[in-house]
Amino acid sequence: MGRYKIKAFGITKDIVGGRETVVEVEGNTVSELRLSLQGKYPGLTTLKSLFIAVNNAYADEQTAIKETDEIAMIPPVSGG
Amino acid sequence: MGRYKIKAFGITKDIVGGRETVVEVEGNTVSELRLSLQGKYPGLTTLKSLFIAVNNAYADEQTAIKETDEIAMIPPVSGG
Amino acid sequence: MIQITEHNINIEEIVKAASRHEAGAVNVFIGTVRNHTKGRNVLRLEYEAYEAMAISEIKKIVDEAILRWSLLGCAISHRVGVLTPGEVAVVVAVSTPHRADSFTACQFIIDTLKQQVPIWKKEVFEGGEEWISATP
Amino acid sequence: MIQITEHNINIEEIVKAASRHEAGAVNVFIGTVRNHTKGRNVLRLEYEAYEAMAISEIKKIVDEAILRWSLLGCAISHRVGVLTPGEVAVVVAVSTPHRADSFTACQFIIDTLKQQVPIWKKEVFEGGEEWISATP
Repeated sequence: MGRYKIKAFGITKDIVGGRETVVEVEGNTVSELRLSLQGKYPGLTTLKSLFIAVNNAYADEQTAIKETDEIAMIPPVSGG
Repeated sequence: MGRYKIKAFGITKDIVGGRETVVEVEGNTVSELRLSLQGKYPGLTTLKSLFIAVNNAYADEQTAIKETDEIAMIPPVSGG
Repeated sequence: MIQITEHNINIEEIVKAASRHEAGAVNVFIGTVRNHTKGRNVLRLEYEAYEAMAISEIKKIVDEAILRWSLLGCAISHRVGVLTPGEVAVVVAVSTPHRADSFTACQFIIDTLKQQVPIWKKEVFEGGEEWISATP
Repeated sequence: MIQITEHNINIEEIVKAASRHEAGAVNVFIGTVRNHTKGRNVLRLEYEAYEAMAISEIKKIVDEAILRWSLLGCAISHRVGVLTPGEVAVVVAVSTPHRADSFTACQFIIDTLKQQVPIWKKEVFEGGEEWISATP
């Protein structure tokens, strides 16, 4: 159980209404974080994909997170 | 039978000793012109290839030439 | 040289940064803002990057390209902020000893950048706006 | 725009000449003078062109590229005269709506240019000189 500050970019910024949001998570994995985010912001489930980055790198579902990590939502990228 | 002025580029300029040469040709085809050139300048036979251009386009061996045509020797190209 | 910038990209500067005297070939890809997509008139694009991660992801792509091809130099610049049609959004330049590798490596980098690097664009067209590729 | 020139090639100018507002992609190939080839130290290259025919042959290549890919713009500049290592010998820039075509078309043009266009280079290296590709 923890309180995580999550950065938002692109369409996720519009969905959460700002550059950052805070969620309470039951557990300490990316997978559990994702469930909390989707519970709080159902709009996130409409995206083509949603990756989570931990400390500036793509994380997989089993990655453990700490409250001090830099965590970000990565909706489908469209650079170039 | 005719007298043809031929432009020379790249290594052919060194072989004929100038930017232009004049050859007498028995006949009026590129093929016969080539024989005359190679007779006068045996060094031309050592090239990897030697195309003849007539009026700014590659000509084939059967192409008929006139003394008023712009004719050039095209040794292997190496632009770029 | 890897750069995320709010300013106009100077193509000549990126090419210079990628060039090497031992290299005979430089390939450059320039992505520009089109004035229409899917039949819509594009007014502007708004680019946003997760900058620290974007630079780190681009570095990974470049490292892979160095391993796979004989990359001698590489420079990449990506714009963020508001861009209008005709403006340069991204420049990728690579130099290699021989030219075929320069094409292959440059195409690999831009293709992979578009798939992996956390940069987003919102298209603002006549009558609406859309985060590109975000929803099915 | 097709150009044979004795002056430095301005890459930005060639890119501009090839760019179109309907195009999203520009690919640019830049051939530069290497400081060594086959283990020899290159002092300079001397380029010579049969200019009228070179321009006409480049036009044929561009026309074929326009037919085969969705080429929107194309600009080509080739240097002649004396060039030293690091200098730009040739620039080919093409613009297309989508990026894969820009790579394919640009590579086709430079590959075909090197095979067909009457331009020659003499390499002057430490201890000698050679017309490149002239003899077996």
